[in-house]
Amino acid sequence: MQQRVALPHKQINADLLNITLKAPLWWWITVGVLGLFVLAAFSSVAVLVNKGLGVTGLNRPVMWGLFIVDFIFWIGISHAGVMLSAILRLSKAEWRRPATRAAEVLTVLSLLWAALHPVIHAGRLWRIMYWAFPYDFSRGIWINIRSPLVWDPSAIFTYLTGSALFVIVALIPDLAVIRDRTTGIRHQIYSILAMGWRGTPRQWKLQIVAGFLLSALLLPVFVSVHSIVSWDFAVAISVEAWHVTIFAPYFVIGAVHSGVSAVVTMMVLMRWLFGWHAYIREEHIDALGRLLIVIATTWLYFFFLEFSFALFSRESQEIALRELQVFTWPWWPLFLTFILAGYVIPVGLWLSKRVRRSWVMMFWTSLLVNIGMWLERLIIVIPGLSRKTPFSFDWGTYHPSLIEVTIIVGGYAFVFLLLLLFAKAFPLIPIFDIKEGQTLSENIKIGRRTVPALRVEE
Amino acid sequence: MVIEVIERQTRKWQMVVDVDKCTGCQACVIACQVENNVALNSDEIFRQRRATEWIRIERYWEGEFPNVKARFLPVLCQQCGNAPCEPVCPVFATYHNDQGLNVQVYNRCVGTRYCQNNCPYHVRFFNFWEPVWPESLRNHLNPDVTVRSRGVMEKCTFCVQRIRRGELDADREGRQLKDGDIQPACAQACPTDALVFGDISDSNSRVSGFAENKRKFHLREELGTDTNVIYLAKVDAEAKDRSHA
Amino acid sequence: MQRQKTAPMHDHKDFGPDITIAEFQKKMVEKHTTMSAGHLKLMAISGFLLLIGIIAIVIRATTDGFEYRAPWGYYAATVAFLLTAAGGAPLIIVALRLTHAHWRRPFARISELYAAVGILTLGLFIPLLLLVPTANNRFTLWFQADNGGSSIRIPWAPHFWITLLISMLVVSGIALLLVSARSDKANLNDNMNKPRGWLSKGWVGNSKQWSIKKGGLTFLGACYFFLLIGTLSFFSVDFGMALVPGWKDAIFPAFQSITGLQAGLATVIVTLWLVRKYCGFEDYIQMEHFWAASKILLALSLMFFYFWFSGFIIFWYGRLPAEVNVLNLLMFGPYKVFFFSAFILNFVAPFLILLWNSARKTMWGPTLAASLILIGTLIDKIRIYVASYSVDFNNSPVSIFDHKLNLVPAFQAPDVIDVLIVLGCLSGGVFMLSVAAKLFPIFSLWEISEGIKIRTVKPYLRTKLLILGKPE
Amino acid sequence: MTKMLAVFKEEEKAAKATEELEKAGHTNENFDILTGSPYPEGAFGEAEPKHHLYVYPLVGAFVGFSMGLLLTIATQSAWPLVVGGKPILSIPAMMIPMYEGTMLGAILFTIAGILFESRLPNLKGGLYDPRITEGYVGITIEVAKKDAGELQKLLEKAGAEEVLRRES
Repeated sequence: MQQRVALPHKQINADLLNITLKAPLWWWITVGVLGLFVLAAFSSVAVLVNKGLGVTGLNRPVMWGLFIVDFIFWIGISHAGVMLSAILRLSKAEWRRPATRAAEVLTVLSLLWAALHPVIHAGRLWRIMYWAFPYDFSRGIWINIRSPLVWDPSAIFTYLTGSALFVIVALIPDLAVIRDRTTGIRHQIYSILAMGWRGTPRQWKLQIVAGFLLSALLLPVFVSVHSIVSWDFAVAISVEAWHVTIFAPYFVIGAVHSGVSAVVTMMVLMRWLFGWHAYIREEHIDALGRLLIVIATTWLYFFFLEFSFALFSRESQEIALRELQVFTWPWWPLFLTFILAGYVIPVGLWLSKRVRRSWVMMFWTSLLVNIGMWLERLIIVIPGLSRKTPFSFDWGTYHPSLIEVTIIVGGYAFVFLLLLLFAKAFPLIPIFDIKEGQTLSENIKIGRRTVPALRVEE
Repeated sequence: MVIEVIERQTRKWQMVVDVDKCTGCQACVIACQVENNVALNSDEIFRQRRATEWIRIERYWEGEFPNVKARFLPVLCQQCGNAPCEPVCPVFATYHNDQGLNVQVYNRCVGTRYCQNNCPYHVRFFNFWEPVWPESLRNHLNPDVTVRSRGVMEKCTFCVQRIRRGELDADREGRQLKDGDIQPACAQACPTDALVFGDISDSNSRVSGFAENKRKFHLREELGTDTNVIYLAKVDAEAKDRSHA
Repeated sequence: MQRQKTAPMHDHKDFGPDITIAEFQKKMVEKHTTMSAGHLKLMAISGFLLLIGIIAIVIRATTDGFEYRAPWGYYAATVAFLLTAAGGAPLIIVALRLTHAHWRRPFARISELYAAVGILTLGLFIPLLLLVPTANNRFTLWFQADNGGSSIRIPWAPHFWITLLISMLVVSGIALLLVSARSDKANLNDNMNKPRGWLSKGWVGNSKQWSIKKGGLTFLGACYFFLLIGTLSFFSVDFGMALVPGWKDAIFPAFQSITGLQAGLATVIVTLWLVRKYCGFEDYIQMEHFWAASKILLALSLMFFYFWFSGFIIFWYGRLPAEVNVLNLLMFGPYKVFFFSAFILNFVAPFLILLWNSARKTMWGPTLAASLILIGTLIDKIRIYVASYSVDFNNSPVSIFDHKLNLVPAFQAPDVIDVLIVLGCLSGGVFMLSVAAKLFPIFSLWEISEGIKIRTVKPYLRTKLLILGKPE
Repeated sequence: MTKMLAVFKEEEKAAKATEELEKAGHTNENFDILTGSPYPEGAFGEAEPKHHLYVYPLVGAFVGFSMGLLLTIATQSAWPLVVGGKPILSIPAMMIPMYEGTMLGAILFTIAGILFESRLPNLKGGLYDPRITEGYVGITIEVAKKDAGELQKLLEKAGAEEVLRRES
């Protein structure tokens, strides 16, 4: 809280709307480039639909490949938003203010992309609606509630709807700000979007209450989503490596780990690209860094449980699997990278305050974490399948095809593109939240030192 | 929901696989391929590890070089009583019918491939490509069996078409179904009679004869899947029960 | 906007009585010098019960010996409960200090004092060691087997290591208490113009000492945290799960750790309420403290359900014979009454109470929920440990080396000795606490005075607002 | 009647002005504050807004739960198919969609509640000034035509930058 500076509201508006009101050249260029990647990805999807899943590297026994790995990864990223904004709102943490909306938006967009994975990788995706919705009314046969693949869509749908509405509600006051700064057709549009917001005490109070209420409602949903994703694997008795009770919390905390890191990456980028130095300050990533140490260590605990209980009863295929994961080429370098990048290196560095307050370091370490967590999912899904049965006759392996890789890579471009578009349309930092933060900030003198303080109502 | 249900007495089909008799000749594999319109497995398909064999012979080597023994284990869908593949299907594409068969309904399948992941015996097959037959083979397809399209799962059905045909014939001739009337292609083709098929609920059928056999074992009993395929262990000294391999 | 309903504006907000450091110190001094009769009575009664408990343990040992585990189920459950509830208590203040929660201050010493109970727990833990076989060739986290598994041998596993773990836990807890209480002892001794004791000798309170003290608290807190999680995890596996063949449940240790946090917070809340009621600190313990704690208690109660369900759904869906038998043993078999009541007391009831802000914003609400949780935790431990100890009795068909539990033994009813043991050990905990409360001030002076320093009420435009300093 | 909107640059002046208004006999029910960012409750002596937002999620949760219950039971019993020997109505599995339904209901109702309780969308508009989102504080008040003049003086004396009027 040391470097808090008081800014006039006029300037806050100007700074935080700099992209929205007038996009610079680099923005258009980046959007164009990303667009090409997305185009490539979606044309590969078209090929896949046209030719069939043969074009992927999937085979027996590895029936689920990169798409599922990436699906888990993006669901994980999507856990950043609610985790941060909800928990920080509920705990009234001051440093949440610049982080919340970026995180929530990241949630929504990555969830959008994540939800496409299972659809793309289904055998007959033109009939997928039968799966996501109650189907085949004529015969009276509906979906199978007992299947985890039905729990999944229900959870993701709830989470997507909830978090999207969460973002929209928090946007209304800022839409009013844009409305007052624009003219002509854009003014018309934003006036409609702002729904005639005036900023009466009543409306503000409801904004605040809504923040708490929706956070409290979304937290249990966010926990449930990744748990259910994990149960897609954990209920499968045939894949020894997956049938582990720890999976739900293990996946959730892993998701939070990668998600919060993604938010750090994003905040650093926002600071660099949009030049919001006065709003995203070192104290913020410092706090995020400290939070990450706790999260990562909890994750390590669950990882320890997962791994050690795999060996607890020493089934032959478990041992075969762990040998594959830890000692066999090409898995052992991946496993090593996963451990180093996912925990050892970042957490080791975050322990020093200088790293936590250095933008460059935080950028790279947070990226490292996500590389590690992506590998974690890879190492859970694919070796687990290729050492499925104890019958060595049916052991297999898997090499992703170019089509798969293109789609995966395009996915990242897709989410980043959506983020940039969002930044063009709406402010990525909640303007009114920053202003409120300034209103509530105070100082009190203790002896000769002035301590930064906070106005609180209860 | 007006669907006419054919009245039939419920039977429980089982198959006995005598590992001791199996010579690994693969006749069953071919017979199954022909009977059930299973797509042709070209070298390319094999190289892609996507071969479709509703019944396969797993070959294991036992012992060290000079005195090395080949072990054959025919594996087909075990028609589990508590099939792990069934509950995970979101669209009821596979379920349990009243004759203890684990049925696959092709036109419901959307191809999530979860059933294959959750199959402990690894006997479910996914159509990665649209199956094609050379022109010359077009007329050899079995009219009683659906030709599966791309993107659906398929698996051994205990030749359900033969079961139905047998039952209908028996009904038409107004007689009881006798043991051996119904023979899946694999059992029919097996030269050493290692595969025996029948109705376990009929106490004097051949399969019931093996019910108390002391060589009897199930694949991966520890999963409690309550399979309907019974294996009879090899008799010679070194032979080990594969399920504890 | 004119249509909106409005309520009379309350222009004077209540921020509680504003208290000065001086009078708080005065109160502490008089509390600390005079030993109330109630306190004495408590010590006497709980001490007596503890004695009876110990006698009961001796009887148990002499009559049943240590050959079979079945007779010791309730004893193990009690030890587990002490480890969970009393062991979890000091963790609360560690966590709150980590998050700089401004409402932590009255909780501080009360939760630290529970470190003293650790000594008793350590003592009670010793007999359990005689009941557990070595880890060789059976399914434990120590991976010692000849069949396929690793052939490395960890010497004296698990006995030595788990003992080491618990002793280190107790030591770090005590250290935490001493480091935190040092300045207060100095302060009180000076105010009571008594000579400094060994603990407070040399405390002058210069900035160096303060920084050392704060650093030490952080370090010891971290140690305590890791040690507690480790202890609860390994204890629940080596003294529970690993004794039931076929029970392989990776979430169980984590589940036990969560109950540790939940029961720990519950313990602290109940104690705070009692202190407020019987030691007359009404001004210093406000509703806001219970309110803030209640939110975390609610979250932890939800976690209880989450962790239980995450484990349960896997077993229910998997339905491997081994899993089904374990479910029957622990939940839906002979102990279903215990399981369901624990489930209600640990999750349903607290959830239904704490769901309502109006209930959270009182003192009785959180306290009621907390006391229910404490009872629930005890019952939960009973159903887990009595059940898992009951598989091993005279000519039992179950061997600890089996891969699958092939018999679900009947319900183990507690006999008089068991009741006395449970009663004795629990009141033993109370005894340790009351002794500790005599030796150390039950509020951490330095933290509360710090709190008073950084807390003022200032007018803002037309209203009054509370100003909280954030020095960290 | 005359609607008025007085815009103040400094919040202190606005707060003063509200006191003046109360002195002049306008209770805090019939004037309203417009600000560009949330202020602590009662900063302008405004009436504490009363709302029933906490009811909505409860209702929503109940609705969602019953929908979930209905859906799960109905879909499973519509055509009972045995899969994996699991019971047709298997509660642990049903709990999950039911839970999601509950939460979805709660969230949707809460959103509806927020919009309704904060009277959005606000179609009839009313006097407004873009400066309010620049940190200015606005006071809207409605008086009879004849008092409008002196009220405007009062507001300007209290330090209003500008007083907008709309007759109706």
